[in-house]
Amino acid sequence: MNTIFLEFAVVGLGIVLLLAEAFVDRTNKDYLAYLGSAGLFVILLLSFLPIQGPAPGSSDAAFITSDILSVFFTRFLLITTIIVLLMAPGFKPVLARYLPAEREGAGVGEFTILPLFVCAGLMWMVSSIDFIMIFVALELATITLYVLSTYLRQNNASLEAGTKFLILGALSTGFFVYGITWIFGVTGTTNITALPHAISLLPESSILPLLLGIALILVSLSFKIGAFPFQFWVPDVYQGAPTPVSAYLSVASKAAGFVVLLRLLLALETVPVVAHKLYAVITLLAGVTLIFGNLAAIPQTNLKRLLGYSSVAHAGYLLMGVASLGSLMAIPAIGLYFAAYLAMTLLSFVVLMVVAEATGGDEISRFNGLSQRSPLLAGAMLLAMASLAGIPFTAGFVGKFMIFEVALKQGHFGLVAIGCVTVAAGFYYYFKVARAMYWQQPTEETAIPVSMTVRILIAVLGAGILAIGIYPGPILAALR
Amino acid sequence: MLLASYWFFSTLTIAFGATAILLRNPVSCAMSLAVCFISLAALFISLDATLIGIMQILVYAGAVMVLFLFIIMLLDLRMEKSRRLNFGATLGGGLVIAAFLSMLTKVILSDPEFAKPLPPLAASAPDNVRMIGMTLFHSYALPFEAIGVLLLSATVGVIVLSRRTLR
Amino acid sequence: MSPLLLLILLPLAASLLIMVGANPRRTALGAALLNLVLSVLLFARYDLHAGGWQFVSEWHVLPNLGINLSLGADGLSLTMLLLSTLVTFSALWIAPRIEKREGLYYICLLFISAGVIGAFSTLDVFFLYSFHELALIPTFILIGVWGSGDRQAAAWKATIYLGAASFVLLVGLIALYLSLPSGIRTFDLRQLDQLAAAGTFHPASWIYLLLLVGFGTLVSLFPFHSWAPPAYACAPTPAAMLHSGVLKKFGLYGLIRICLPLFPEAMQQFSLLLVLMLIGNILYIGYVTVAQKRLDWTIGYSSVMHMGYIFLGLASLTVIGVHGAALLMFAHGLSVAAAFALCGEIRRRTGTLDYSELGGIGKVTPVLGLLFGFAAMASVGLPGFANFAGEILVFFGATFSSIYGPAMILAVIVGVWGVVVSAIYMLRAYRSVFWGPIAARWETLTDITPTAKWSVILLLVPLMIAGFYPQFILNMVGTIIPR
Amino acid sequence: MQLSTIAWITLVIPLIAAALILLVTRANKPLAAGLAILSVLIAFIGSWFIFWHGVNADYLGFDWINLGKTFSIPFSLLIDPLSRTMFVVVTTVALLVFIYSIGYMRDEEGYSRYFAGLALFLFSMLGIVLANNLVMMYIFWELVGVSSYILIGHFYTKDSAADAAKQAFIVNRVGDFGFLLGILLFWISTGTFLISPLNSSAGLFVEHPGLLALACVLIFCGTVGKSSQFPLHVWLPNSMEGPTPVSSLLHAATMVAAGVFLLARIFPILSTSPQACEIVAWIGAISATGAGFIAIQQDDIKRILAYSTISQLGYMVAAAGLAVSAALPMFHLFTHAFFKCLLFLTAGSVIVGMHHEQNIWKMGGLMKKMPFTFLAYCCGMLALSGCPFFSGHYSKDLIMACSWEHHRAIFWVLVIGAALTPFYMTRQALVVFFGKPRSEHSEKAHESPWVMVVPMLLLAVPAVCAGYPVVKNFFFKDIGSLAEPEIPPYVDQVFLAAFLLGILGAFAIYRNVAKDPLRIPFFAQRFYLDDLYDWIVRVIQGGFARICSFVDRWFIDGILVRGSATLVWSIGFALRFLQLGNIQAYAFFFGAGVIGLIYLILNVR
Amino acid sequence: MPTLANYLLASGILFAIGLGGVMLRRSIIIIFMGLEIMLNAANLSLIAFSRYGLVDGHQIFDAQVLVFFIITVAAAEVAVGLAIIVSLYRARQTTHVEDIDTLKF
Repeated sequence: MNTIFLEFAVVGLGIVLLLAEAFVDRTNKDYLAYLGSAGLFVILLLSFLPIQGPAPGSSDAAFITSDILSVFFTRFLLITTIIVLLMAPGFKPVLARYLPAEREGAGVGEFTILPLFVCAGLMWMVSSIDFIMIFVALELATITLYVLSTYLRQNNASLEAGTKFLILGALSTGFFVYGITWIFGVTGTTNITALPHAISLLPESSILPLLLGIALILVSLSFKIGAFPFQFWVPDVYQGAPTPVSAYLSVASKAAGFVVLLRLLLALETVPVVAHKLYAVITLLAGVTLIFGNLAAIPQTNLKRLLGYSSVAHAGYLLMGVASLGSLMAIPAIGLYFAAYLAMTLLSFVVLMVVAEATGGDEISRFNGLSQRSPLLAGAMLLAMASLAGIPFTAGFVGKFMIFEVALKQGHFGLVAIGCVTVAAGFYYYFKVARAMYWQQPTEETAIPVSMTVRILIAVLGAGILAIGIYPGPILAALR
Repeated sequence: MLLASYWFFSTLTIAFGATAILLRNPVSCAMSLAVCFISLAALFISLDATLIGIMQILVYAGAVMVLFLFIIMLLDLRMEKSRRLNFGATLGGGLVIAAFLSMLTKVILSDPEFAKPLPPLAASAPDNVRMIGMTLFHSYALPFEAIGVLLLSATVGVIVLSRRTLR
Repeated sequence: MSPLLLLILLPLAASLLIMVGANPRRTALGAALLNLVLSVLLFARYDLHAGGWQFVSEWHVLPNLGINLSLGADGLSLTMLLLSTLVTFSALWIAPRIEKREGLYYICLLFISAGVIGAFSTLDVFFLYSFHELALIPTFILIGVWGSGDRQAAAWKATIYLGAASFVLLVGLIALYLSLPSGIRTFDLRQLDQLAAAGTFHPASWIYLLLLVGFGTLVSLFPFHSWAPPAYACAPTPAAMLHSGVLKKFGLYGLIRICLPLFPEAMQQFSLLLVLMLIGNILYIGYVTVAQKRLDWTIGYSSVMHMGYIFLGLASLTVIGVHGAALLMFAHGLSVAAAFALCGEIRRRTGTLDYSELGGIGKVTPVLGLLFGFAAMASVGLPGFANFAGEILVFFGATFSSIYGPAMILAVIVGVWGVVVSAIYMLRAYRSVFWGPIAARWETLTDITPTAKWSVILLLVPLMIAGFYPQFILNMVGTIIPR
Repeated sequence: MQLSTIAWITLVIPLIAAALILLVTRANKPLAAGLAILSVLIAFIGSWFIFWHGVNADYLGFDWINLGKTFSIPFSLLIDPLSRTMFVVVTTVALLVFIYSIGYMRDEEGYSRYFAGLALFLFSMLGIVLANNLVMMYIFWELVGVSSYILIGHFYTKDSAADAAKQAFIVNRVGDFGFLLGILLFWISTGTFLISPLNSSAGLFVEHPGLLALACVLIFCGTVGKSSQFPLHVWLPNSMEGPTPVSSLLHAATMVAAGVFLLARIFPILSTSPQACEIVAWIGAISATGAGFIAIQQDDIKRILAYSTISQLGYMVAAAGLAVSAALPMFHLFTHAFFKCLLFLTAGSVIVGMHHEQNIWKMGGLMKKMPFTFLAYCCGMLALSGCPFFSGHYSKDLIMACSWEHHRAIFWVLVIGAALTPFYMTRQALVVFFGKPRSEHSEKAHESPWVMVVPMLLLAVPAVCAGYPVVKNFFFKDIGSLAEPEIPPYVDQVFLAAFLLGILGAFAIYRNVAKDPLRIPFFAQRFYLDDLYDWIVRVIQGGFARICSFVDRWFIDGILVRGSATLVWSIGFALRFLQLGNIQAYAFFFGAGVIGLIYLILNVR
Repeated sequence: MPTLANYLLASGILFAIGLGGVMLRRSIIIIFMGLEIMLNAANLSLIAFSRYGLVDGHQIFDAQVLVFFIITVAAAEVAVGLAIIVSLYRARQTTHVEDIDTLKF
């Protein structure tokens, strides 16, 4: 099967659901979420059929590839989207509160459907090998995400988050475009796979402009993945955006950014003059990102914001892996880390969403005594936090283990040392949540109701964390 | 001739670009921006990118600028309140811009390739519009389709965001 | 099914049952008892003549990374397993009535138990590490929720400290793994040992330092000890018992398993460093213990101090010393668990452990006093308890290696003096709590309950058996030596 | 039954009794006492049986620790003349003390605990006596320490008793510090700690006399602690807080005797090191005389006896230091065991009669009220003082003679001690038994029950005649030479003169006085040594501990641990203020980041 | 004849002006204008590259297609962006960046 079919299937699903939303007269829009995730699930299953890239020589072949990286992350994005879609029904009350709706359920449908387009964009992004395609796919995802972040338009935080995301995102787009321009100007191509050859033909003097282009691309990718000093939007947007959108941002859009970064690096690896400069810079980025993300997270009191900082921190660990690309295991390690990251981050966002709805806020103090109000939610959150902190037998641990392994193998001793300090910091801020849930007394004793969808989500994600933590083999194998 | 047009339009572009971000009245800004974009279109055309130049005028100077002006009017934005000038920020911003420009200049001047004169177009220069069309619909079919999705998604988004009440 | 896997899974299964609503105490106790019986059986069934790893079973996890869940036990692991199940059962048995969230309490304890059992029964360094970390969160919860005193600060400190240290350890282990030639990289202890024995594997000595700091912190090696006393003092009794009695031995176990065979040169090279650190443990911490004014802190610090002896045995790098260290691990585990158990009993009765407030309660709680006397004397290193046998072996081992340098001579002298120091603080503790005139408000104290009594006796009896006839442990430990 | 079996049974039976009493018969007083006495009776019979057989053997028991060829610690019994003699002394004295205890402890609390402790004590002592190696000896040595701790602290609700027990244990441990180091040093130098090979290993030290001396002195530290020699003697007087039979057992045949026995055990190797012997002799002499001086100013009936014990132990240690024969100190130990035990039993009898009043100045005129006690006391007192025809005279005389022969300075120091002993004993006798009753209790005093009197009278016999040549030859002929050295006759006369001087001086000063006419604070305050030690413990050790604690709390935990945590936290706290919330600030940082990144990429390496 | 460097410099200055607008102006609308200037600056470079980097005397039309895409995307971005600004204004009656800094630290 042609890989392009998958993306178009997602787009088609989105259009079908849009039509359904428009023409089916139901106030309860939950069915859209279930339909959407069921459709995505089917697409996910389809992705396990034998997949070829576009036929060589066809026009698409210049843009799209179906290597293991793209296949892996396509599935990754599909799974993320399924879970985010399933979060939507739980988020209905918040939407109802902050949308100027004429009748019940207004706006819920679009909120459920737009992620599908984001998904399609990100899927294109992870399989494209051409800057132009990447640009278009990236903008498809990003612009839709601007909308989703601002979705609660009567909520100041959401508006603020959307505005910040918009301005900074557009700024980053500017740099991206400018970077493509320079690379194109120097090499005459926008195709990543063609880059090494094109560079090899370049005279010595043209390296500087090329490097400028690469630096600008790196800027915008750093923005996308939330690496210091381009991470500033991350905590603010995560805190303000609707919870499922924050979850989506932190998992899917970060992953897509990393895939592009990986592709660029893998292509340039054969060009030593560029590659070693890039590695040096990425090593540095990894170090400062680790420090900023982890240390600045320490004093946080708002869980959503904390997860934003944590997302920056994990970008740091992932960058550690990227900086170690020289090792054969680096890409499997990064993939594993992402798989882990998906499970643990989404699980914490799911629990956060339920608890925030039940207690009226997403500060850590709202979690006080959660273990007495809902042992299930508390246990799930504890598992997620343990995994984020990197406790063995959870996915987060094997992820960190592999990352540290490849980093050590590549001799990044400084990064590893920073990693140790920041892991300790991580223990502190993740365990702050555990403390609230288990040590503190709840302000009210009533049990928190948990819907069946959420229960299933928790069960699946929790099982995922443990499964990856105990038996990570298949995921590593998928990327080798 | 080309040199003169280069100097004229580029000066115009830069000057109006600068006024667009320096003036206090949003409407003046928007108008300056429109002039900036139009002169940019002229630059495009002088570089033999006729279609793009025309699109630039249509889409940018036309649609986009109208949208800007429309919003400025809609929101009734007046003169930016003359808040206290943040000296530190201005200085910092200026420094960043200066550094950026200096590095850019260094890069541009470092490559002798960039100093070469304008090469002549082949005698049988194909039709600009036709070639872009060919490229776009033949080679770039996939991005083009993706852009279609982008526009759809943006449309939905804009509707959701700007309807007074949702149905 | 592998008996060792069963040993690990039983507590986990029990905690699952508790999660779905089984009676927490009975389920937990049942699982612990089964485990105890099972480990005694394994201990007895181990074939001493054959030696080596027995009850081996293996599941592939990441075979091409050399990571497999392989379980197996030799004499040393079985000894530690016996210790773990003994202390677990005793700790669960002595646990007081919990009013709220009883299930969580027992689940946490069972997780700690499963973790240590797993750590002691795996043949894979990766899982060795992983199982140990299983205790981190339960400890955090136990101390924070059911602890006493400044429990939150203590829980924080212990968790962060141990978490950070274990990452240092992890880095060391990965570095060790990477220093193998690619292609035969493995985390399997058996293969590592073979490589080391063949003399083809010489990891860099800085890796040893990482491991020493990592393992050392888990064992509260000076100066990485300051998490331990507050954590033990503040932890609820069963947690303190499990943590100080069993979990802490993990670091030593790791040193014996990994550093001794793989880093003989490095251990030689940095022996001065280790000796200085362990002198800090014995002498300096010994005197810090003397200055303590509360019973729980005294025992907490004393447990830190006694680690110095075990390190001395390891640092001696002699067969005698390592035997002594292993025996001492077993002995200290039992004795400190008993001490914390009784300490908890006292706190439950009086609400205080301050020496200035206590005194003379031996008059009204004679059995408690007697048992505490046994525990105290064990900790002091009195003959008849396994602690003495271990210490004396350690001294002989260290003396044997003292011909290599003055540092070891100093260590021996300090070590022997430490025996005096431990007598000073332990007898002072005993005298301040149980002896002297009794204050009027303690006249009505009740003596120890039969449950608590028997759970402490359960710890003391093996301790004394091993004290009278240490050979049955030493024979087991001896199976690790053939190299 | 084989002899080895008998020896093992004899050794273990008190332990079994102790365990049974502890586990089974806590509530049943007669059964507890019965078990204890039965065990000691068996031990008594067994020891005499073995002694009678006169075998010399090394009964291999089992390897307590066995690490293959490299190392093993055996548990075996060494039966030789020395241990055989000591064996019977210990069991005999113990039997009498056990029986006496029935009466003495009748109304006390913790009756069963007391007998369990006694049995454990006996077990430990027998272990020391029979051990064939130093490690085994050390093991029982420690057990003796803990048994004494239990017994001295018997009245643990009294602060003084609790403190005394603690002090006894810790001071003993200080001595054991040296003992263990000595064992280790011997082991590393000779490769063995078995007594017989060790004693014949002198040849290994020919090149290193200093090492030998050091090892011997370290072992001797054990003796200093256990036998309460200067400077570790302070615990012994304080240990009088225990029940009097305990003191009697402690001071006669067990505990303190163990130290001297240890010296006798390693005598062959010790005697090859002149330097070590010199130190041993001087420590002994100093203790002998110093304790005598302190004793003359004590008011507590038991404390006087305690200091006299230190003094007499000093004689034995000094005798060992003379390097003449292992029998020399053992002989004095032998006679001393009987008369000192007797003296304590009589003191106990007096104390019971006086309703636990121990100050001699509250007594007086007890001769008539407690005639049997007085009679027994006289025997003990005269024997201790060295009165001719009493046992003490013979052993002490022999020591004096040997010291004259081998070490003149020690001789003169011991002579002073020899004068002090009769002085303070006579003082005690005069104040306690003569004159008028000086308190209500002494007026109402009464003779003790038969169960106490009979052991006293039985002990009086050996106290008188244990020194006679017949007895001496019977018990000591195999241990070593006890021949009187060739000395001028005036040496004996000096010794006798010292004895007379002591007695007459005491008569002159203490006849019919109501309170002490002598006031020598320096002696009364025990040379201020107790205060000095108190100061050392409180200020030096306590200070050091507090400094360590301070460092641990504020430097290691405060600065290093919490400090670095706080540092990280503060960095995080500061870093988050980069997150200003203002879009323009973000854009500025973004721009700056771009500049930085471009700069880096263009210029890195 | 203007060289490629001339065009690149002009485009660079324009880009810097746009960046300056984003960094220095406080009105979100103007900031947005700055962003548009940046995109256009990139377009200028692209066109210049396409004109100067002839292949067989033909312009490289890929670059012009990219410009086409950029213009389209920019239009969509402006639409969405202005919609967001309108929503913001409706809710907060402000378009000043200094008024929207509640999410911080």
